[in-house]
Amino acid sequence: MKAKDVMEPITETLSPETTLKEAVNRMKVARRGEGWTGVKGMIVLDDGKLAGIVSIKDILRAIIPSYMRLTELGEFTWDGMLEEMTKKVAGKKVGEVMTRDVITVSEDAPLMECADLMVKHSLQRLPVLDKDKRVVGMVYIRDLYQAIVQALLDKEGE
Amino acid sequence: MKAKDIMEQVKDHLSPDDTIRDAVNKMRVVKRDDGIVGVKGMIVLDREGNLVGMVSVKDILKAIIPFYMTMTELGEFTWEGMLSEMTKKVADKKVEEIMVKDVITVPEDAPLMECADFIVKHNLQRVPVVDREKRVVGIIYVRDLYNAIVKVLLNDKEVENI
Amino acid sequence: MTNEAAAATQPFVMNASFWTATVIFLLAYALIVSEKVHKTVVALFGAALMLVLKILEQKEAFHVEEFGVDWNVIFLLISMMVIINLMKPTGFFEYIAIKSAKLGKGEPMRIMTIFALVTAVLSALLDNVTTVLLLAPVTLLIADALEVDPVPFLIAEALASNIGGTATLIGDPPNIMIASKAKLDFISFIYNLTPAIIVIMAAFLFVLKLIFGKRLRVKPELRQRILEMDEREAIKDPLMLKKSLFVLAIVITGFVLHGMLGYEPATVALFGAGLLLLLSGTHEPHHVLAEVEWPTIFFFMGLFIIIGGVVKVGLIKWMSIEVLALTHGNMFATSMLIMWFSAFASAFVDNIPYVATMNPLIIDMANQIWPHLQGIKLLHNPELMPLWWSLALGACLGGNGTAIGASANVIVVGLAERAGRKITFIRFMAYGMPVMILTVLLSTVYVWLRYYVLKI
Amino acid sequence: MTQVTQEAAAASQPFVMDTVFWTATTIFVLAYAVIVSEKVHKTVVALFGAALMLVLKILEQYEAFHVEELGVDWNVIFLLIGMMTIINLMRPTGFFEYIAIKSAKAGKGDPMRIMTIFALVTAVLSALLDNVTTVLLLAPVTLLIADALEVDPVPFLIVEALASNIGGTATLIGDPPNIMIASKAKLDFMDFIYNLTPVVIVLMVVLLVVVKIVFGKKLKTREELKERIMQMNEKEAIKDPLMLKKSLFVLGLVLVGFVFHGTLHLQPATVALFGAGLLLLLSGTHDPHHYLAEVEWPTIFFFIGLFILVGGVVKVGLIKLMSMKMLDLTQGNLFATSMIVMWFSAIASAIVDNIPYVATMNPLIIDMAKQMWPQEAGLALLRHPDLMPVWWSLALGACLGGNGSPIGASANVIVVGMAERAGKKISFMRFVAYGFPIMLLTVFISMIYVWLRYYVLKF
Repeated sequence: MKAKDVMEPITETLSPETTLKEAVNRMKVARRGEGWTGVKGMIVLDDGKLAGIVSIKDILRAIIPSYMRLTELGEFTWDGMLEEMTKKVAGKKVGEVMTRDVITVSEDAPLMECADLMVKHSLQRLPVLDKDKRVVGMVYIRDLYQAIVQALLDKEGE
Repeated sequence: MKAKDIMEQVKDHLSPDDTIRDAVNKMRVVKRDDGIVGVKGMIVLDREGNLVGMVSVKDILKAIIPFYMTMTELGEFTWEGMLSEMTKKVADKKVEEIMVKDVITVPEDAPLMECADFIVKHNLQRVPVVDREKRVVGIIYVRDLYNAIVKVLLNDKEVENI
Repeated sequence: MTNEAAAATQPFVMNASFWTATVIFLLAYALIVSEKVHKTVVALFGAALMLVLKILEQKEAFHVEEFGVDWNVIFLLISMMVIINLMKPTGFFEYIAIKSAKLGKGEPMRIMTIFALVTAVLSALLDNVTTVLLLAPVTLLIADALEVDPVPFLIAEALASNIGGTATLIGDPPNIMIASKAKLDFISFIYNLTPAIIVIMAAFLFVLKLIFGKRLRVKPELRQRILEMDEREAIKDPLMLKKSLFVLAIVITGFVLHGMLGYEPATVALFGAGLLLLLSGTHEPHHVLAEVEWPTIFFFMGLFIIIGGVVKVGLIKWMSIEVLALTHGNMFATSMLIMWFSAFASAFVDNIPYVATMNPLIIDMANQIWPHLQGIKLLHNPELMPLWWSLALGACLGGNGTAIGASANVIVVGLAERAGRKITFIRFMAYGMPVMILTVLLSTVYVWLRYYVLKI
Repeated sequence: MTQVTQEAAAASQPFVMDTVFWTATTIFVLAYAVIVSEKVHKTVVALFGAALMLVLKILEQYEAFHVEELGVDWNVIFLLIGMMTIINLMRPTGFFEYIAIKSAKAGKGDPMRIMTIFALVTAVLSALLDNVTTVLLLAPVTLLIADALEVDPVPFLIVEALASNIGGTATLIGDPPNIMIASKAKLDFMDFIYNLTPVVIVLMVVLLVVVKIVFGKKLKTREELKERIMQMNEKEAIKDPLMLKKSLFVLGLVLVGFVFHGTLHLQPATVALFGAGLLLLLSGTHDPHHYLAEVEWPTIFFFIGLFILVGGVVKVGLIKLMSMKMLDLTQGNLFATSMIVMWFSAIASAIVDNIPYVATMNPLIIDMAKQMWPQEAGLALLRHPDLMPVWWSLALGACLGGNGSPIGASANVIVVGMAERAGKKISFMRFVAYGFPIMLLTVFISMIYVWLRYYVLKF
């Protein structure tokens, strides 16, 4: 199996000009494969080109003040701080918080390559590109998980 | 709001002696709060119920991917079927060998910012919540924090309008 | 400075500082061998003690060549590491490795031979650890693809790396140290050691063929996996690769000519590192510098200072008198003794502290045999030269004897273990020790024939 | 050995403006220009410049690495490496976060009080450790506290940067210029304490008064926000109590070592290396790579490169030429020289990095001294009573001058960077608006101090 055999179609995208407030909204209502709603990451397209990817982690990263991330100050926070900081960033643009260096795979990549990239860069999802560098789908970590389950069931079957 | 206000119940756990095959089987049948079947991570408890580790799909993938691929840029030099080949090789490894042992936890009265800080800093998808005696009382998922953010940013009416 | 130099050549007295220095030296070496404490920490703390107790003044430790840190060695190592660190992410080594595997047409025995040769050549020009560290992962991948046992490949690479490293001044730390202390240049190493190494490599490959030739077989469809790999995908940064190769070529040319041009090797390497940093256009040199193997560098510095302490108090001089008494001043016997003793010592303990101790010892011995000579005349005395080459051959080739004899071996064993293929101490020795004895035997014949029979 | 004596003789020979002179001068000037332009990373420039000096044989490698007069000052290098290693081992213990939270609580959540206490803590820590580490560790806590109190963090951050540069001036190990001056002029830790600490205490008092006047009224917060600070438990900051005890023990030992290093005839680097070796040993680490890799290598190699660059121009005589010009200018009046050195150093350090500046000034002052007292040599020359005020003026000028602009000192750069990452951009002019007057004021007071102490009261 290759990336294109397990990838899921892209249903919705963001633009760099979207505000975080709107992005959060869109991610909450986006439809996923089997009829559930809500996704934890979306690609950002600018003029139809892949400009970045935003995940909940990126949004959290924008909310958590930089100095907290630089140090071990996690214990010194107060109740309500997250909510307070969230309000401050509501108007920020997706372009400011998205991950720009998006790691992608080609549609013919073996699953091992996808797994390697996900583990190495600690990713939950991987946009799949065709020969012309256009996004044609997304491989999620759960798709790889399915492949593992498949492999293990095979063995049990033997 | 504090950790205990948004955490979810622990549905099931693994034991250190489980094999990777057992772990995969347990993880795919667990029902979550939102009705979806299957989780991508589970805590590992020893016989006395102490938290000894955590296993996620990523840890299983890590066990499957040969380490020499992890330490180099050899990702392009793989062949089709390699993933299933390697998966079969590790199916009988014990959870103990692949679990993350230094589990990052938060106390139940931790402010949400503390949870968010740990989740982002250590790149986690879930963090166990412990009481004073260090026993696991729940788990906070990234999506729980997300829901907290959503509550601040939108009132539910707005969401329905879209 | 002149006073200090005089002090060094004075007959020693076994006073309190003699014994203090000797105790620090012995304790430090014992701890390093025991591996209870990290060797760098031991060496640094021992050096700090030598300074705090004023056995060696800080000025002597840092500024006096005879006693202190050999900055030529330190900066040669740092600079080469910087160049390699800048080169690593370009994917050059992966390219070479995949290319080699394809050249071997997916045939395991051929791949093993080509890998051994590539390892030997790269180890001669770069450092052994990097070479092995970069080739071993590809080896494991290829073994997985071919479904063969990777262990013979890995051991062959480790052995080839130690053999290849012996060939040049920059190939192996003992050579760097010997070159700096004995003021030998790159070409003298090429002229005196490379011929021996070529013979040894040929013998080694022959032995490999003999042992594994029959056993390594794979199914043709698995070979296809190798042939389908596109080595060009390994190149991550073609522009930087070109820059690196350009600088590496300058550096190697610089090494070849450094004796003629009157440059120290460190100057050549430092220039290369500076130039490549400049060409890379980096605004963040922290990463590249942090990646230097600092524990190794500080291990060297600490050792130099500890050795400086015992040189100053006269322990090394005393030892050299004992060695001379043993060999009755017979230089052939001395060089044979050095070669074989070095080989066995290096097989079991780290060869860096060993060579660090042997260098001043040999110089002290020469001082006593030819008291009227000094400087280059003393160091390059025709009768002394075979001793340097014997030390280099013994210390470098001895590393093949056991799994802990050389860093490359340690790396290979570690990588194999992580891949779930434990190489036991005995299994490594079953391959390594015979190869070591064979290679040192060949070296013995070489030294005897070249320097004592043919005298060329 | 004879080789060395010849080279030393060559170094003190009258210079000739031959090709070598011009080549060395060109490399030196170009390197400094590129460093100032910041087009290429300064470490890369210094290293490549040094490599050129060696490859063109303006300086032999032997001179660069082994001759004290011309080459790398290993005392400076290993003092820096030793202290950085100790700090790297100490950082993860949480000691600095503990101090900072404790200080904020000591200020009872009152912004003005917190600012005063933070400035004092910064000054003391900067005097004993390095400025960058101090600021790097205190700034995040400052930002956290400012968020908790809902006040603007910028004044806090700027005051900390200023306090760090002032505090660092007080001791031999406080600031790189002092380390370099001490090593070159063979001054010990107590000389610095005796000559610089008194004036720095005065300067700190002045800084605090100014801060009080400027911000006293403006900084107000609500009572319930103060409660947030008071509820923080500083003990949670301590991550590794055992290692903390070990670190404090070694740090205490090192400080005692510094205080007595002159009496014991140990070089500062020996003390620092011993401390680093001991703490590494006590930590029981099996992986020293991490701690050593964390050393600020770009800074260390910047120093190494600069020493070689300066060694090259010392050898060809450029520095001698400059020192003669300088003497012509002041006509041998040492008071005038001190004042020029101080003010010029201050202005120069406000605009450019003070490390290359001091690296150049050190041999220049020594050359000047040689021309004034040709019969003296060694310590008698370096520590000539008439020369001492010049060294102190250089130290005061170079260290305090750093306050003049956001790029004047590394601590300032760090603070501005941190503030920007926190979404509070400190513009160049805003920093100058606070920093430059403080710089002028502190250098002015230092001037009076030098004049009064060394030229009027003469003690």
